[in-house]
Amino acid sequence: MATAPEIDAPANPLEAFRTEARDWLAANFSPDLRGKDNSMSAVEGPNDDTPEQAAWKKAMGDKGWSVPTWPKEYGGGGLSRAEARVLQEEMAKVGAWNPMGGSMGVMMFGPTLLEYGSEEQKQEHIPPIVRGELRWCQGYSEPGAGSDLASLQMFAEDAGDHYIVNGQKTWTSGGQWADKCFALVRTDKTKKHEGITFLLIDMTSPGVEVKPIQMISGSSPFCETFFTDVKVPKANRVGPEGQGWTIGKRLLQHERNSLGGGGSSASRLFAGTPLSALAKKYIGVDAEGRIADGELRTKIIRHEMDIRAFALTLRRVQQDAKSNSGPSAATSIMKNVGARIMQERSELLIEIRGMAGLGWEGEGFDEDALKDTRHWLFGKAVSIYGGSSEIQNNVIAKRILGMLDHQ
Amino acid sequence: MATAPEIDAPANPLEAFRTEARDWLAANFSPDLRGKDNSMSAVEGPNDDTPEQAAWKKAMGDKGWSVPTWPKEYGGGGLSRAEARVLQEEMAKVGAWNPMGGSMGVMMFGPTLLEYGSEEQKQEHIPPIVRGELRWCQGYSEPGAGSDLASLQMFAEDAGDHYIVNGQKTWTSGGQWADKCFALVRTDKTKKHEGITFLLIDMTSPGVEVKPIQMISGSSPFCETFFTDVKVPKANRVGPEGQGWTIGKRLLQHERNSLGGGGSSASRLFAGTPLSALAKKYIGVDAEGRIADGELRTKIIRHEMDIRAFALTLRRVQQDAKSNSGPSAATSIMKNVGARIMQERSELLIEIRGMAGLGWEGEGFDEDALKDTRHWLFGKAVSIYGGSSEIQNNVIAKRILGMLDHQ
Amino acid sequence: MAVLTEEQTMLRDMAREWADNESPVTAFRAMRDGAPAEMFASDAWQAQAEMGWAGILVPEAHGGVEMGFVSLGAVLEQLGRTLTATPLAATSAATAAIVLGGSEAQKAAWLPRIASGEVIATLVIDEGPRFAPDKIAASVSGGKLSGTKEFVAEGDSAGLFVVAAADGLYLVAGDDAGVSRATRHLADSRSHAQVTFDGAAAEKLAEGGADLLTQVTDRAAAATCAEMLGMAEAAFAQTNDYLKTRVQFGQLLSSFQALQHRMAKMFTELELMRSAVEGAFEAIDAGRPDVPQAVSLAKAIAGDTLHLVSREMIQLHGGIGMTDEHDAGFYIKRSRVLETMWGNASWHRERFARLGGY
Amino acid sequence: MAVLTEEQTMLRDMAREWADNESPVTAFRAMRDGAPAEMFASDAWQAQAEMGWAGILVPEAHGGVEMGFVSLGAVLEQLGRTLTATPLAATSAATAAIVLGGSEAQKAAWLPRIASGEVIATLVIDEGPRFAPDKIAASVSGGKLSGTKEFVAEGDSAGLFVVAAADGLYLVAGDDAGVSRATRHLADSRSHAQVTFDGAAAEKLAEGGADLLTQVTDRAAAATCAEMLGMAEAAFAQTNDYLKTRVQFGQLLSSFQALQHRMAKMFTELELMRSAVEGAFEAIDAGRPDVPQAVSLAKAIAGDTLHLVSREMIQLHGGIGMTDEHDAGFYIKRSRVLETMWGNASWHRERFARLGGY
Repeated sequence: MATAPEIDAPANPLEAFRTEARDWLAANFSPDLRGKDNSMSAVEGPNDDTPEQAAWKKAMGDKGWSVPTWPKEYGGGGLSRAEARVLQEEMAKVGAWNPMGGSMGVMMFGPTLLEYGSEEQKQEHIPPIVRGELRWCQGYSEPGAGSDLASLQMFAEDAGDHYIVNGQKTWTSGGQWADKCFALVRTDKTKKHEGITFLLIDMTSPGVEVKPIQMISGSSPFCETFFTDVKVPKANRVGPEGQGWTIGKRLLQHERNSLGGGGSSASRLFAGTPLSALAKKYIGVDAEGRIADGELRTKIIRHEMDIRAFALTLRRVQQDAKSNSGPSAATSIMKNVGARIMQERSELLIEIRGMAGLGWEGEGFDEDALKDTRHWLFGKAVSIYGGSSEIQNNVIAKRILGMLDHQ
Repeated sequence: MATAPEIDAPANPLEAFRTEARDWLAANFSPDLRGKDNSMSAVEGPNDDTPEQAAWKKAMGDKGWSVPTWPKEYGGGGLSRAEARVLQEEMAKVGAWNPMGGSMGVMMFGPTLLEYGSEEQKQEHIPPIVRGELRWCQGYSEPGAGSDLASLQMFAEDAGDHYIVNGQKTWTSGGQWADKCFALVRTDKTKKHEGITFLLIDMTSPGVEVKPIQMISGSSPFCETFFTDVKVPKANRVGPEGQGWTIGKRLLQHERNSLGGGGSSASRLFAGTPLSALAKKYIGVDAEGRIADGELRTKIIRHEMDIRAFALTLRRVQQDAKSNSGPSAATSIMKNVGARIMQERSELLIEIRGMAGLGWEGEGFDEDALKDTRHWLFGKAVSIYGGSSEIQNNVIAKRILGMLDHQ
Repeated sequence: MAVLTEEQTMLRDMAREWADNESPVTAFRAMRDGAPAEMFASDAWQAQAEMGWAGILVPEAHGGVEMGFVSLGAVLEQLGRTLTATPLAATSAATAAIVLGGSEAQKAAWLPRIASGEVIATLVIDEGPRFAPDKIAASVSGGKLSGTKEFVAEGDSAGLFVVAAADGLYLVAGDDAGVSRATRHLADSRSHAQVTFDGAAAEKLAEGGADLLTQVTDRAAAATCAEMLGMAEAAFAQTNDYLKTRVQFGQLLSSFQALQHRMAKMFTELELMRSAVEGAFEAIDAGRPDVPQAVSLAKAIAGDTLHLVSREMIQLHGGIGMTDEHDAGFYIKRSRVLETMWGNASWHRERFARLGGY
Repeated sequence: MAVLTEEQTMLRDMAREWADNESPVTAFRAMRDGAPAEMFASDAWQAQAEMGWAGILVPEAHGGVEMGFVSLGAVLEQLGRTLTATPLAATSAATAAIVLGGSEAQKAAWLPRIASGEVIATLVIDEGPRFAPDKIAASVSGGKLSGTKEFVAEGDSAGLFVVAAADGLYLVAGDDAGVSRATRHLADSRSHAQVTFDGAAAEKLAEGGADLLTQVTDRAAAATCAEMLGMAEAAFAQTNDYLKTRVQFGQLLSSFQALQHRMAKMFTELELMRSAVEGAFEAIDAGRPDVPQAVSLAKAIAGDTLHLVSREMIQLHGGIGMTDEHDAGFYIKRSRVLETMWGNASWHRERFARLGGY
């Protein structure tokens, strides 16, 4: 990757960059914005930026620091990994967030396109992702193709310079707000994996219909998406026909890394009120200052230990990656452990709060507790999407442990 | 089954029988024998009866009360189930035991032969079982046929009026002390289940060699048994050739019932020092009188609850059997739950006693604790033999839950 | 199943049939979507009253059938299977209190109206979000009860409250001027309310002895266990059915051995749960001294098992189980509420050990 | 693996190779069957001393290599894999005590002899069968130590005891006339002894501050965790290998999905265990203030995970794992001893919570 040589030049280049980042943040991130992070709205719903938020977003997009390590030629920040860490540290100090940080384009599609896209496709699609101008959604799962994704049926028929696409996708995150969709489609019904092609579909095309799915948590972040005779130019095919499975799997790796191991999700686990403090508040303590419900206390200890061991494992994975020994075996467990910790935390919150932890809406509940109820339910998806825990265990058994296929 | 009509005749026949049983016990079981139960030696090693123990054994054998519900015509007690329960109660009151109670003949082989044996075979083999004169061992498992028993290879070649048997058995319980062996052998190599035949083999036959297996617990209750050109008369075949699998499976049912659900094993779980008392002794209590190690205390509570739920399930199974609704679904879980309770108890004993719970031999340990160490190790077999926990789970999934074969 | 009398068997079978046909989960969904003020299915409650279920614990002399807890449990289990939303469990808990602790006059005044379905009753103990029968601040002075109670089941519609005050249990009529209610919307879409008593006229339940409160809350917990048993059974059965229809990787999910073993282990826990729950009913009906142990055993195991089954129901259904369109969400939401009510598994394990002296 | 220096990597690789080639499990079996009075493999200990391992914690000035706990852990882990029976862990724990708490004179007197392998040392704390550093009755009066200590690791052969008395840690020479030993045969066939001090000459370790005892027992626990990590790794790997060779129902056991998922979950726990254990070594070498938390995290997770893996090793091997001829029994027996030493999982979870103020 082409890093910026003029930044690497000084004797202590990282400290020079730190000064640069600090100055730039001082000039562009107003202290008033602190605590007003609305970046998740990029994922969870339509944008509703204040003028100040919009200005901050534009500044980050123009600078390319929304994707600090992406190449400058496509609008990225062109920073080294070390510089990107410095930037993150400096942003954390002033409470600045990455307005594009959680988007599908940044997390999943962009990295994949940088690897597999043509020069024209990169020039066309990467800059709007960097600046957060367009939203992407993922057209992978179908009603009959969940864990067994490669059994997907949505068909793209060759019609000369374009394809005619027919079929249905489901679990399309943010489909109702998306401008574009990266989709896996079938171009050959006689092969399973080799019959799959990676297409970019404009969501405003005639024949695209989107229907939000209501979840048990009450929210509707996903959609069913129906495609009827949708025209997709061949220029919007990434890679050759029949190579979509390889590209699509690579994208899933980016997804998995962001779900399980992302630095942000680990730090989120440490954020917020510790369960022990909450338990003391709700349950009280015994004569020795211990949470009065001994069994619950033990569960909280185990949970806290699980978090620490997870964080240490995350560090180990990062060290292994840094020392160029490639992804370690530990990587494979991250998604399952991350999911278990997240779900366990939600269940423990209910056990601590009792009935007050089961509020749905209306009077009589803490706002935090109401959020946690929804989060408890929505969080059950973490062990289902992006490769279920069962699929992860299959992968660990087969790829890491070398156990045979059971068929 | 032919019950004794003269006992059923009085107005309150069970109470009449109770009187009879009590009188007979008073006459035959000396109070001095109390606490000198050596019945397990019938399973675990060579007999070493005192004259008093031998007399008690003879009395029980002559009376047929070693197998109270077996038909009188073969030396059994001929009692009804209700009477057998009364007998058990009366024996418990005076501390009398069944000298033949744990033997393979009584627990497994006898009931099977009563069902499938010819009249001659029953006349020949049942009375010595009743009187405990001969020991039987089980020739089922082979080195390559454990959980997948039907893949057994020991071959019985047809030689006119007899078979010539060659092969190896393993896990032969008490093989070194046994007089006879009931064995599954292959009489047809072209079929799997239908190629299996049930044979009775004299352990004193030329060509039978027995080699005890030392277990991790230090004891050697099992053997490897080698058969080289062993002659077995066809009169010793139970059932037709090729029907051995059906008979052999039936015998395993008797084994499973005695392992998991037997009244004796359930009552054994309630016997002995409760773990809670032992934990108080080793660990002490807090200001409120609770076992000072809170986490261990919770484990003990869970274990005690598991035992109670198991006992209630056992009662439910018995009630279902009594009400003639046949074996309930609950029956299928008994072996696994029984094994888990037994093994959990052993592990908890170690956790309670610490290093004092890991003694192997010699000075410095309670005698009970030393026994418990061996029991801890030997007990790991409970979830392996008689159909491993994994096999039981397969059976539950397929037969009870109707889930498909995974192949 | 425990050994039931012929009468009990008929009752159970009738309840099962009724729940399957007249009150399937779609009825619960309709109630939730309609969100009536009383937060239960009033037509279903009407039908239950007509079938005499509101009088299962009521003595014949007061218009009931006096069939006991084994019978009540058999019915509530069936209702739990389909998530039937009626005030039968709450009313039964309050009824048990009156039967155990009421004077003849109190019984005569209320039990016939309960048995007929005219009055919905409920048991009112907690003043915080966790079960704490030893922390009652509500007090009675000059026959007037004051205090605020939280998360009262069926509190939106109850016509009679059996209320714990510091010195015992009291009857308070729902229409007393000193009673006010505030709905609490919980995840299970059932009725829970904050109920404030501000000098409400209260009549003490003076019979039943010093441990009346414990006897009553144990019966409330047992009734809850019955509902939990039915829910766990249904959640498990639906999951098992789903695995037999869903194909992935060219195979039915039910053919994957890893799932088979999970299901087998869950089935094992379910069987133990049934034994423990039925054991509690039997202990109550037999008047055994170990009712507290039997109930704590049941509630602890029921809590853990339903927790497991309701989680696995979603996990094994995959994405479809995450949608509101599917019923799995209803089961997990209701599960946590019942796990919490009348003492969660930790609470009951703690009591079980204390009763055992360790 | 934690990030190791080049030197540490060499050390680890050398230890791994040595253990595999020179000290496989057959060596442990031979030691057990031979049952020498010292209850360890003296030739292996000799070899270790020659390779300088006894001096890993010893400062260079006193004849050691002073490489720290990350290095020691890397070596002990390799020894744990093959159940190598030598007094390295015990000696290292005692060495840490002298390095942290000894005067210059004490260090000069003992550390060179330890580093050379001449003296086997051991840490002596408990007076009962469970770890209880807060319950020390042994006392010193006029330089003479008296008290009875239980289950002292390598107590049969130790030439130097680092002994906890009520007021601190003391050095007692093994050949002091006031020392007597009684072998305790535990299931793991290793050396454990009751050691009685009857007015034995004792020299206090006066440096290291008020928490010296905690610092030392934490280091002993960390060393134990290293051995546990190696054992868990080897037990898991052997089980995985076995599943790939054993055929039942016409299929390799490794092809059964239920077993695959159990193995995958165990692998997950093993990875977390490695992170926690290595995290403890790093905390010690970095002199971080949270060494107690890091060690309790490691010992608790190591205890639970090794417990699981050692049980599954037997269960998944089936009958063959139950025989003394197979190595599975060695792993489970040693596992329970190490789980118990220096505080079991419950003990460390309790401490972890107290350190966290809850």
